[in-house]
Amino acid sequence: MDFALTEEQRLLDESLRGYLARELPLDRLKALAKAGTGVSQTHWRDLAELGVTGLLVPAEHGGAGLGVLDAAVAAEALGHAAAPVAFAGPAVMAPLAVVSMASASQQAEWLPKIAAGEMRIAVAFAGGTGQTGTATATLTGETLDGRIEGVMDAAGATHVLAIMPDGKAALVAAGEGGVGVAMRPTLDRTRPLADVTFAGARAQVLDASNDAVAAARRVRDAGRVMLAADTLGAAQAMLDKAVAYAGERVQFGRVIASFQAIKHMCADMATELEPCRAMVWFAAHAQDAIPEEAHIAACHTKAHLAEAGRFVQTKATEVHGGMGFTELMGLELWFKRISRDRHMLGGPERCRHEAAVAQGWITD
Amino acid sequence: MDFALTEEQRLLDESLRGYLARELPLDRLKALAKAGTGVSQTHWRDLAELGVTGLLVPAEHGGAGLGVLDAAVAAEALGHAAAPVAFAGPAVMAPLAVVSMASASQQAEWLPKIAAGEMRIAVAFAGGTGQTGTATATLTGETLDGRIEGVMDAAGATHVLAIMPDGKAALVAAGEGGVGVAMRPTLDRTRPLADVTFAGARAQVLDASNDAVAAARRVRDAGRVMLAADTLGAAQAMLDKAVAYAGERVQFGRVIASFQAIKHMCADMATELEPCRAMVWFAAHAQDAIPEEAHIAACHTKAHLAEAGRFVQTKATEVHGGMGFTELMGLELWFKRISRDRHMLGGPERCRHEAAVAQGWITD
Amino acid sequence: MDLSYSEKYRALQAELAAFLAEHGATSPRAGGVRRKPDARTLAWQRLLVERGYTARTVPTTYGGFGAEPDVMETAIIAETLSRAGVSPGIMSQGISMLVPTLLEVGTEAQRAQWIGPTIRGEVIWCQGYSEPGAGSDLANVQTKAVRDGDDFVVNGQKIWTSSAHYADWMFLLCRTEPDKPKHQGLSYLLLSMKTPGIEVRPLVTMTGKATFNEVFFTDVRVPADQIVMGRGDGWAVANITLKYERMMLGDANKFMSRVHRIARLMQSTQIDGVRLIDMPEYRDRLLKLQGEVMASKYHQLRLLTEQAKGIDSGIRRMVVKLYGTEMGYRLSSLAVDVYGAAGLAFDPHDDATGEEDDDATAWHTDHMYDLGLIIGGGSSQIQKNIISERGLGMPREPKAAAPANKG
Amino acid sequence: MDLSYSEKYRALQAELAAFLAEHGATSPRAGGVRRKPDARTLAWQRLLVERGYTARTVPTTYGGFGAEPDVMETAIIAETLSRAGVSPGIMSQGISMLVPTLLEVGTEAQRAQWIGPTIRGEVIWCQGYSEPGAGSDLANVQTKAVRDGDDFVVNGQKIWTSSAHYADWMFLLCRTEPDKPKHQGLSYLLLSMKTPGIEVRPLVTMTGKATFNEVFFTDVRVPADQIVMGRGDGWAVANITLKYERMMLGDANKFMSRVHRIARLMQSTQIDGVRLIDMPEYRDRLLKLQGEVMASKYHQLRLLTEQAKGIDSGIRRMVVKLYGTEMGYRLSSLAVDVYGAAGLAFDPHDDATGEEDDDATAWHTDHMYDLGLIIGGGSSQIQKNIISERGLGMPREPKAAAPANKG
Repeated sequence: MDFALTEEQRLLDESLRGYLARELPLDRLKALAKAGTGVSQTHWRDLAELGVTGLLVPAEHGGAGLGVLDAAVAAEALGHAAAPVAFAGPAVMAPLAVVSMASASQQAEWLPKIAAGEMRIAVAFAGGTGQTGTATATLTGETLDGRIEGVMDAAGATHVLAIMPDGKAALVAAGEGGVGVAMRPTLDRTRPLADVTFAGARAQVLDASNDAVAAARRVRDAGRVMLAADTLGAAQAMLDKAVAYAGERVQFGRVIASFQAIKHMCADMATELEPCRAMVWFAAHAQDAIPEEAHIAACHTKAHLAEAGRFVQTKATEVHGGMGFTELMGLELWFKRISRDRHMLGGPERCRHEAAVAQGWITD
Repeated sequence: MDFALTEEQRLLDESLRGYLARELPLDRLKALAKAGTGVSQTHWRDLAELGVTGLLVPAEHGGAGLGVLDAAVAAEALGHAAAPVAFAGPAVMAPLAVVSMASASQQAEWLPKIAAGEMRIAVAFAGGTGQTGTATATLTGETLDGRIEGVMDAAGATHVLAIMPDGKAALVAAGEGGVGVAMRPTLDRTRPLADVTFAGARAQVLDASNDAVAAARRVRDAGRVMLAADTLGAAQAMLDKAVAYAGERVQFGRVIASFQAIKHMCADMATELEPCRAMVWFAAHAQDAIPEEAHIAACHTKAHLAEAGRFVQTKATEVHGGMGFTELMGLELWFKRISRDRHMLGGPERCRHEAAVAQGWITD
Repeated sequence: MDLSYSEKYRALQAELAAFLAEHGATSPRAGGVRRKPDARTLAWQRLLVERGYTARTVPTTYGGFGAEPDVMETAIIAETLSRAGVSPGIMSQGISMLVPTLLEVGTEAQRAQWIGPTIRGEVIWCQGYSEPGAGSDLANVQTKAVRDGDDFVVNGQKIWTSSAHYADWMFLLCRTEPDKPKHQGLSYLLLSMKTPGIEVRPLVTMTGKATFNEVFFTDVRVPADQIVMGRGDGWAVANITLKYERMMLGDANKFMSRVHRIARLMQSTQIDGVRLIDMPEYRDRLLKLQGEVMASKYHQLRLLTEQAKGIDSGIRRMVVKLYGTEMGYRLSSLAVDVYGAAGLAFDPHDDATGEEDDDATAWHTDHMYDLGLIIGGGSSQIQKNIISERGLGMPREPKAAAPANKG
Repeated sequence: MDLSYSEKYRALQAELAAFLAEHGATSPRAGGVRRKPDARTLAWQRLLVERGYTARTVPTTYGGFGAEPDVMETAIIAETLSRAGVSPGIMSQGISMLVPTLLEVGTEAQRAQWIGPTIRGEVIWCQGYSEPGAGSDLANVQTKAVRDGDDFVVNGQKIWTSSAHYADWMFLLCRTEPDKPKHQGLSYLLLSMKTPGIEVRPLVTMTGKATFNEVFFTDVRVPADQIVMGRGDGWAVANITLKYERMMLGDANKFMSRVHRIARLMQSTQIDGVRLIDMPEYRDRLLKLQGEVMASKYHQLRLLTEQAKGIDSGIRRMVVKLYGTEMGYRLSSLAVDVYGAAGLAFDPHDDATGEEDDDATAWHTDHMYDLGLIIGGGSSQIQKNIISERGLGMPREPKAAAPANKG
């Protein structure tokens, strides 16, 4: 028994954080956010070179063949840097979906491109995530119709993978006729959402799974764990910044970090966050290693991190005082990232509800 | 428009607090609680002489003919002193029930005795309060059968008034055959609860109201407001004690009241409590003056005070440190009083649920 | 306790109905966008002042309606106007903060000169309080005003100055007595924003809107008689103003309307076919908040009654800002949670354009702005110091022995 | 990350099954009532030590089982014993606090003399730390120990001393160097509770139980070699002990079982015919808490792994007591709310009698005791000071300039 990251995972974390520290200074990040065009092409390419896009792609298809925990380590690092890149969709849910749902030939065709970052697949669920907004689609033969709102990672995506309530999945090319990807202005300007419409779109169907519904749920659960890890990183960053700012800011002739009220706010944040990391690690590990606990862990971790994130995004901003309320320090980018993660793939209330159902406490 | 207590109400408050300060010193209160026999006969007689038992009895029947707000003022004072006496039942719900449900002759017979404190009526609802525990009774002609658990104010009661789901009420003498009043050990040893059983008990039926269900609800709502007022007084007392103790207790070479953490805990309690008083006043006033808002106000006030009470009973004990955890200062008596009030006539969750129904947000 | 509707209140309601029938159509859009009032807004404001539907208790000598304070009347007017969907009039720092301050401590001349134009919306004020080094520690204001002949000469910088980009005048807290202890060295000046030497730079907040500004003063000359009370009295005057600001921030009517907006939203929003109002995980949060809002509403009625009677509300007044801003943030947090993913389509318009934000964007803006309100105007931490020290009589923070550079 | 069940773990499970089949019936009632262990309890304890089901990692030389630290094994043993409903062995301050302290800083002689009898339950210890004037400010301990010949002579008073009324020995924090600064003037002594001059008075808490005591010392002679580390090292030793106490207080397994007990309670409790588990106003509170408990459970596994590897967990360890005790209080608060009115039949039995409390009474007792845990062993306020100062590197509270008598 060893409840810890491996040396490799620590190295992945370090290298990724090192890259982001070098290549995503605050002014760069703020400029990207101001543009509001969403994800950064450069950083995506770099991440592909670093192998981040291929973490979950099996080695025989040109990936690293790693697991969800490795992806969670990356997600936390990206969240800590508020990196303006898609990850949960094209680098996690997409490869997992292809591996578990696609035919051998489809896998052979797509997985290498996913690993290389050439195929950037946004994953869209036709209902059942607990998200508000329209999310319906029907697959007739190889024709896809419907509308799914609030889709992550569609900016710069080459494809959209629509996952049906019955677990069947349909891959459409973003450029194709009958596929409309309408980017919308989004609270988190570093990762805008899209409303996707399908009107008789030609789709490639993924139906190789022998338990499609379970497979689809595993894909969504992995996505939820990534969102939790992203929130963990972003919240940790906000706490770090709050402690640093409090150590500089002087009021009443003292650095405010010397006031018990400020110290206890920071202590409360740390107390809330520290156990979250182990929870995220376990939930991620369970996705690969402990199937019987994977779903409940994913629901609870998504919900718990959303609540911890709400607490930290609030208190860390308060510690920054007026400075935290302006754009000047860019703190708002982390604040909005946490708000966005909270509502993707189901808010905490719905995730807890699912956890209750999964434990047989209630029937849905 | 004048949102304030009248001079008479202030005098009632002062005289009652003055009496309790004189006649219920801490050692006396602790002794009464230790005995655990519940209510104090002496204090009940004194309150009757002070006119507290007749506040709500019409003047023509020998009472003061005052309103629910006056009763709330008294309830807060009793809560502040953790007075070991019954009040919500025999002095509030009982007279209100008799006035609204009993025949003229019954009123003429009972109300003077209620005012004089000779008739001490415990009010027991056969379901519908939101309390846990068994609460069922059936009235056949003048015969009452059933079992109602967790009844307030039954200690020393001369009668029990059982209120049926249909709003009919049945008065039985506590001594009579077929009436079992089993006092049980109770968290709040100053006001123990009883389990009451009726086995073919001879009852006097109150069925003069032309809208019995509404009348019964008004009786219960008034009871809820009394519990809220009692909690307000008890919580205010705990805050007062916490501030006083923090001003005496020295740690790290300073009175702990000079630590920002302690100061802010007390500020949080005060901020929670101050608005509660106006809420209790309004809810009480509405019972007599604003029928259309009376029910919602009673539900919300009972619920809100239960939550505010939980917060204050916790934080005030924390400020007292180890001393608050012992019996030495008697703080536990106020803690337990607040816990008890929370669960009587429906906990906050059920009261809020009723408020939602009353606003047509949901159907029960 | 008397909340009953007397004849006089029924008469007021009838009067309002008639007024709305006659003039309602001329009202500008309700809901205050932060920009200089246009002709329509000014005309409406003048009407309201004339009828006493705003600045009702301001003495007639100063251009007000001169009514006795009556909480019920105020409530009736506010409710009727809002139900009719017309504007309740201009909400500005000048009207809600400077006017009551001048009525309390201004000279006869100052009242005569400023109150009328201010309540009519002809003069817009901004508040020159906070500085980069003087936020929570407001008394640490460093902006200097040096007496030179008949003028004060002002140099320094202010921050968080809302509406400075279109305000006509500013009430300014500055240091005139550098040798005195910090609380006794301040003065409270009134100056025109058109005075040479003033530079205003917009400050964009996390909401994406430039509702605040930095204001820089370089040798700005202010006539010496434009001071409220005397030299060194600035701290006292500023605290009077803040008292009114904090009352304003706790306004319960705003919160009650939020509760009902959220309830409607929960009835119209569904997740996988279930209405959120039918999910107690959401609903019970709203009900908890409704209870808090009710408490603050009746608390406010109590305070207004005490105010009308000239009773010092003490700690009851001190808790209002903390209670209201924390509750407001929880309300807007719930609203954005109810909107959920569908509400993340955040598309703010700058107030200056006058275009309206969609409802979800407005809620997210409120969610962030409410956090700003917790921070600004004396943060929650400062409020708790005030409540515990002035309200509960607990000891002040002992003087720090630790150096400022590193505790 | 490796949570997999290897062969060795399956073997341990089989071994446990066999053990339970053979000896399970001889176990005393599970659930620690606070009184001196009886013969049955001692026999069971000896069995557990022998098999390594308690004190598993204590070296054999000191009477332990000498196993390598293995979190999984510990977890398997705890789960199996609790599922079987047998006692997991004696939970005492001696075993969970003094033994690891002696292993860390005790002399060879002290380990040899005390660890064996302590883990076998033959010697019961109590903790002499808090004093009326030294609660949160533990370093302010005033109980004096003056060297006189080969003895220390102890005079003073302790409070909050649990199990002092039946303990055999005490580990005592006292002042031996009155001239040194307060943190350097303390020593950590071991003394027999049978020593003349010790008086124990029970202290009844709000739970109605006398689980704590006041202990008075009058010229109590303690041989000078019964000191852990040296004179003036008391503060260091005490903090080592507290480290283990705070780990113990955050034990997540206890909380997880509470979650399931409450879930069962919600399934069996009804209000007006509706099960509480079907009322999300209650259920969602439980689910929120289950999430917190899960976080603390995996956090604990991480800490145990780090402990086994000799890694200093730093802030991760510091948050455990605060997180655990606050969460525990919320759990018992929910439980008493679920019981509601029916649960107010509070009828506590004194632990000494060994009679069991009914479940509702047990929850109310926990609810109050949990509040005691928030207060004791370094209150939540003290924990936050530790976390912010030692964990986050924030400045210490500046020295007070205010006098003690009135801030």
